[in-house]
Amino acid sequence: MSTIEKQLLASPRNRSYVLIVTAIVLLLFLWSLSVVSFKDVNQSGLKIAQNIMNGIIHPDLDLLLNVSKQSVLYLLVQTLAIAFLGTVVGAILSVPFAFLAASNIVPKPVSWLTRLLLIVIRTIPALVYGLMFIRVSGPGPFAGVLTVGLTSIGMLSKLYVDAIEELDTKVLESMTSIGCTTFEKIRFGIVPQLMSIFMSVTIYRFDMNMREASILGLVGAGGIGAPLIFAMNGYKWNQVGSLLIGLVVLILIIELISNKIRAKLIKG
Amino acid sequence: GSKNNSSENSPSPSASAPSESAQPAAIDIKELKVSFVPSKDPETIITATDPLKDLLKAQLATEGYNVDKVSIDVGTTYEAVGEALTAGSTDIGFIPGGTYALYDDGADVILTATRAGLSNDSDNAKDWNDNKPTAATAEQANYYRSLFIAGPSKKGQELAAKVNGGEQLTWEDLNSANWAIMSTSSSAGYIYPTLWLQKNFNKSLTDLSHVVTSDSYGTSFARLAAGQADVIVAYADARRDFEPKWTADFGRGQSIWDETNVIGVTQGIYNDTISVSKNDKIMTDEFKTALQNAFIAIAQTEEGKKVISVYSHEGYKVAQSSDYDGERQAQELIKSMKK
Amino acid sequence: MYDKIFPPKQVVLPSGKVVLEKRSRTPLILLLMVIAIVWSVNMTGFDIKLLFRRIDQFFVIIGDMIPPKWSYFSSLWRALVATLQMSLVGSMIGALLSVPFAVMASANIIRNQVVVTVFKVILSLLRTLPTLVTALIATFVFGLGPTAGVVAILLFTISYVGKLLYEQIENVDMGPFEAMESIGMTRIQAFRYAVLPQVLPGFLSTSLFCFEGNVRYAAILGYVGAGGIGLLINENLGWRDYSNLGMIILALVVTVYLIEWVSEHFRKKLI
Amino acid sequence: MIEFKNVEKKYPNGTAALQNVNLKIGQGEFVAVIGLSGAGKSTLIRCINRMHDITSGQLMVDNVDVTGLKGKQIRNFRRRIGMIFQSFNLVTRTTVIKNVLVSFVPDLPFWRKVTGIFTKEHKLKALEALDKVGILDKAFVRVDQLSGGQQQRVALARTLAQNPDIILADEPIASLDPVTSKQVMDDFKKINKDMNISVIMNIHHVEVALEYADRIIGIRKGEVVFDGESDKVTKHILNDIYGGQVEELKSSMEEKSAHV
Amino acid sequence: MIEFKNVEKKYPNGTAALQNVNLKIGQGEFVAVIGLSGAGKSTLIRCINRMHDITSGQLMVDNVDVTGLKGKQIRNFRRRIGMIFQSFNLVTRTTVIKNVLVSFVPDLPFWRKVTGIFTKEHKLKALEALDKVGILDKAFVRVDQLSGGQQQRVALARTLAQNPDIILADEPIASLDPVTSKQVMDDFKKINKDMNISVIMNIHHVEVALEYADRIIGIRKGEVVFDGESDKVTKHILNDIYGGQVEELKSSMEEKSAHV
Ligand SMILES: Nc1ncnc2c1ncn2[C@@H]1O[C@H](COP(=O)(O)OP(=O)(O)OP(=O)(O)O)[C@@H](O)[C@H]1O
Ligand SMILES: Nc1ncnc2c1ncn2[C@@H]1O[C@H](COP(=O)(O)OP(=O)(O)OP(=O)(O)O)[C@@H](O)[C@H]1O
Ligand SMILES: [Mg+2]
Ligand SMILES: [Mg+2]
Repeated sequence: MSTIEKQLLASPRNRSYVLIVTAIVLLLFLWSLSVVSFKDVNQSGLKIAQNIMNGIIHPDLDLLLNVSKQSVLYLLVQTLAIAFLGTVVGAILSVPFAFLAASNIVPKPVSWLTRLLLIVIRTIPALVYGLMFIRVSGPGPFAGVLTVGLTSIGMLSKLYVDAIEELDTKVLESMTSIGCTTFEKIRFGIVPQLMSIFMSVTIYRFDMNMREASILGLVGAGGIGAPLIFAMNGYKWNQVGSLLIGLVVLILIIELISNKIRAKLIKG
Repeated sequence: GSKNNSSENSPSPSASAPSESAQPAAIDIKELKVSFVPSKDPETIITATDPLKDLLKAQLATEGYNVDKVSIDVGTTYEAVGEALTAGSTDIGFIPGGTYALYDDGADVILTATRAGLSNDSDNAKDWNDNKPTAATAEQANYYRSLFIAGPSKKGQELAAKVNGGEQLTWEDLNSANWAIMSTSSSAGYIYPTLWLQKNFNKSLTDLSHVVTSDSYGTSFARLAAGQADVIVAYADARRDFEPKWTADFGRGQSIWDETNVIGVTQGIYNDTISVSKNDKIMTDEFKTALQNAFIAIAQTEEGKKVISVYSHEGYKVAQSSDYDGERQAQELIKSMKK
Repeated sequence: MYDKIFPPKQVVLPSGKVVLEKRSRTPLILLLMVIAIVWSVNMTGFDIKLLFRRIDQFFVIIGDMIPPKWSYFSSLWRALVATLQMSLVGSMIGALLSVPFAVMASANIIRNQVVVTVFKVILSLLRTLPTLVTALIATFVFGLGPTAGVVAILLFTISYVGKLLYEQIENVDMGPFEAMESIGMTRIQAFRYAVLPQVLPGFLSTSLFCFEGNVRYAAILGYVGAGGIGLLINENLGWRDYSNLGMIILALVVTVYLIEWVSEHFRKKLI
Repeated sequence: MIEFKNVEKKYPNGTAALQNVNLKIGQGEFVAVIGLSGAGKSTLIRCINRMHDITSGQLMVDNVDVTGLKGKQIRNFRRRIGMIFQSFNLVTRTTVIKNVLVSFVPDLPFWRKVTGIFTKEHKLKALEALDKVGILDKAFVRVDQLSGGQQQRVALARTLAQNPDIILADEPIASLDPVTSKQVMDDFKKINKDMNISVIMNIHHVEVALEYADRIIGIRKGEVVFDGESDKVTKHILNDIYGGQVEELKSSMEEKSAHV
Repeated sequence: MIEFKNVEKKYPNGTAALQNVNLKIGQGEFVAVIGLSGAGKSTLIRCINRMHDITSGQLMVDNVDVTGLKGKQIRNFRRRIGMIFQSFNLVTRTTVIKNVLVSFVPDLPFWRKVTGIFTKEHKLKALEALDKVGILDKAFVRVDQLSGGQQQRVALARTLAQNPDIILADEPIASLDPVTSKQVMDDFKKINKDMNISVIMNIHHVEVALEYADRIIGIRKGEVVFDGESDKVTKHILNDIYGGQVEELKSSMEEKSAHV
């Protein structure tokens, strides 16, 4: 019994640490909570919010179903193309960043610098990227593709880095023993390990990019975004509703397919 | 997709110009990029601009230019088109006067839009309230005004009563109200109201204690209706645009004309411009003239009227850079106040 | 299906043994990818030559941002703090609320498939609703200012963290869960003691990533009057005041870096 | 006492995993269940604590019909029965003691359940359990730093802390090396003898079963084909249980002994 | 033939892992290296194919001084020596055959290296290698769907495809269960006999070593303390190799046999 009690006393004491951290987090939370107030909730505001919701759930179906070159369907498909190509661009750009940021591949300072650069890249708002690319290509879907590409880098490279840092390097040892060069080790030891995770992450990001289409509208970068914003500004919520329905249906289909593919990639 | 950017193709007399009877050798232009910014609430969300492509091609052809392709983009921010014009990545931009003035290092104004004038054009607020509702007239105007509109809230009514009673508003009156304004680059929603405050009280919009920025005039009116705002600033015919929504969506019992009053009127604001890029090799003086003629002509056809009505334009007038000196001064003033 | 259209290839070894090699799907996938890319390039007018020819234009605005206008910091820090507060509250509440959503959407914890599907669709819908729309609606419900921003962020956080969390939960080793059930726990208790410890590090890391993302996202919320630093960004974009914008971005970068540094510290402690 | 009366278990997909099972297992027995893979050993064991429901027949534990139990009753009933798994099923990310403390969770007041803060008393009990299986010194080590044998002992301690009357073990040594297996089996034996806890164990290693268990139950295709004392198991009986495959088994046994 | 002449290996941190090693291993021998943990077994093996560099002495393979080799020479030299690891070291996310095909990578023209498209001939060779270790039917299955024993066989096939003269194996059965261990050891034996490939293997299981290897090398604290035929290994010798810890070893051996 005494050894047991001794052992109990020997239990690592981190309670004060946990308490302090909890206290700090709670204080931060309470301090931040001061921005929240409900005194502005009023009846007429609620009424308008209700009308907005009402408009959204009573979509203008004519708008959705009309087929012409400028119809919602066309713009949805254009959004799909922008998101797809943007994701491809982002994925390609993210790979070198990810390898340069992985602490198990490159020296510490390099990975630190790359990480910093990545923070800068993902901190610049999409709006600003939109403007930058509009200087290059003019307003339109091309600028949208580039903007989507650049804004995807932040998340893609972070998740890529996670995958790279979990690499099983024992394989490399056995390839060394076969007599492989560094290039061969990367091509046959690392790439096969990463391929499916990278693909799955990229597909996830594609799904997210579809959802960010409304932001592209802010900079005139093509797709469904501009009509969405116009409809919002004009308080035509039934039009917003119909655009959203189109977007939601498309996104749900994509999500369904992408979940299937991702599951297959991960589980083999 | 466009394989070549127009700005890189200097106009060249085409060797195999279609010999249209009495025309001089036509000039070929590969692509013309037109960018729109609807400065007001757009009529429809579907960018019904497709017909404009053919109209523009046809009109330019009569001016002696063969345009292979016209592409049209619609942005929702002024900056996007402004930057594109300065960079030369778009050729023609439909932008407000304020935006033109801000980006005039890279853009040239060629036309000003004209729109239906209103039945009120006084710069005395009381006149607007006495002559309700405001209606459109047959006359064309190349400027519009911005109004300070007081809403149905208690404070709003109080201010309106003062104005209609012929009293002068004091700074304290204005400062005690809740305001909804537009973003800083909006002419009707920020710049001209600031000028007005500057002139009358030597103050700016940012000196007000309770002021919020709206993303759109619709939001401003919704807040006015909800009582979240007592006073908003908006272009003069905004109340006409939101008349149906006021009772339907914003849930008010009475019409917008009964419930809102004008408590201030700004000076005239030049209408939207059609501007072209300076950093664009195809923009020769001749081509600019051709564009001016083409747009004016388009605005006179039935089909053309329909297209430009989407942006509440009804016609175009040739404009000079100096028309916008007032705008430039206003911007200078506001910039200097910000510092 | 695929194997029926392309029957497996027979490989005959010298010893006479026969192996069936399934046809690789890689060529088909590559083909589909190429088709999709070509189609999107046509659709969007993507033009790599133009990009390289005019890429200098991309850096014009960056050039204007440098050097940032240092003195502008005095007018932006309040908005930055407000943005941080907004994101912190929204992310924390959102992350906590995402847990029940994620649990209800996990097929391995909840046995009723209808409930699982309904919650998955709810999370998906939440993610589709543009934050701008939710934020705008929130400004009417909660009045102007940060509260509306908090609500918009909160909804987005629920959907984003919720989705990643239920994926983690569904991939968790269910052995301990079974053991807890055999001890006589309810499924919720078993979740608390067998699954939660396994997903906690991942959950914290996604939540912190989301918090950091929300700080940046809050920048856009200014557009609909939800307060914070977004208003300043819009204003300076409107005035072409890129050196001020540079200062804002610099301040954001430093903030995000600090958040990442702190979160990395605690994540390491936890794993 | 556990009593199977004409128990039958069909899986939803139609597999009849148990048929016609009649058994009586007294308190304190050490029973080994042997049989081919897929014979129904796991199913048998899992029916006892209602991890699976039987489709017909009756299953009595201490004269209570288990089939009729519901919700909270099942959970209370399970508290009396410990279960050990082939793959240990521990939460590897936390410490050993936390894994053991889990057994007390169902008795805790709500706030403790949520926060996971345990009383000193419970901690002492958990440490005692760890002491019984001889890994007291590892109490505050993270489970993923332990070897397989040590992990199985943590699982054992978790079950002991539950203070069960019956321990069900589903191939507890299958993923252990021979030396550790022996230690773990010794632990089982000790617990069975010292604390009079019934042990019902599925096991693939016939020799180990014969050595440790008092009683052997042989299952073939869901039916009990042998039930008797370990000493009475002959090659002939094994042949019957393993359905003619005993030759293979024998040679594999020989291989193994050749091997060690 | 492998020849160690006065080989010494010091790790950068000062640990003298090998001292005074003198050995001659002829082509086609099956040598088991035994010794306590930390004795230097892995180091010894890894010096042979230059995964580690020796610090002094000479190491000759087929009368070539290995110490002098550089860059491409080392890689070519390594192609002749297969290596098998305790943890298999396979790319688990791809198919079995792709793992085997990796052995041909260094011989490929550049474009094939980049695209990863192999010739039919290479594929046949890989399949043959898989056939030799008896898992031809798993050729197009993903490695992570195989059991440990099967994975070790894939590693073996990968090494065979390399067509080596020598196979170095660092505790190839440590993470396998007894039955699978036996199969893998049989494979080694077969390859050794049929193809006259030298096998040098580190191994912890003394009994297995004695059963399969022709020759035993005992290492203690970096020095070779025994070198001779397996039959000549006595308890006394083991005692020497395992530095007085043989009592423990013995009891553990007894436990094991009691056990199976
Ligand atoms: N969840 C299930 N659904 C359907 N059939 C099942 C399920 N679990 C087991 N079975 C089937 O029931 C039969 C008995 O399975 P059980 O797991 O009890 O065998 P076992 O004797 O434990 O085998 P092993 O030694 O391989 O663990 C087998 O035919 C099996 O395929
Ligand atoms: N990379 C290294 N750096 C420094 N010392 C090392 C290194 N690798 C091994 N050692 C040391 O060298 C000695 C021999 O190690 P080695 O790995 O060869 O032993 P071993 O006989 O294979 O042991 P085990 O049976 O545990 O694998 C040990 O004392 C070890 O601590
Ligand atoms: Mg089983
Ligand atoms: Mg070793």
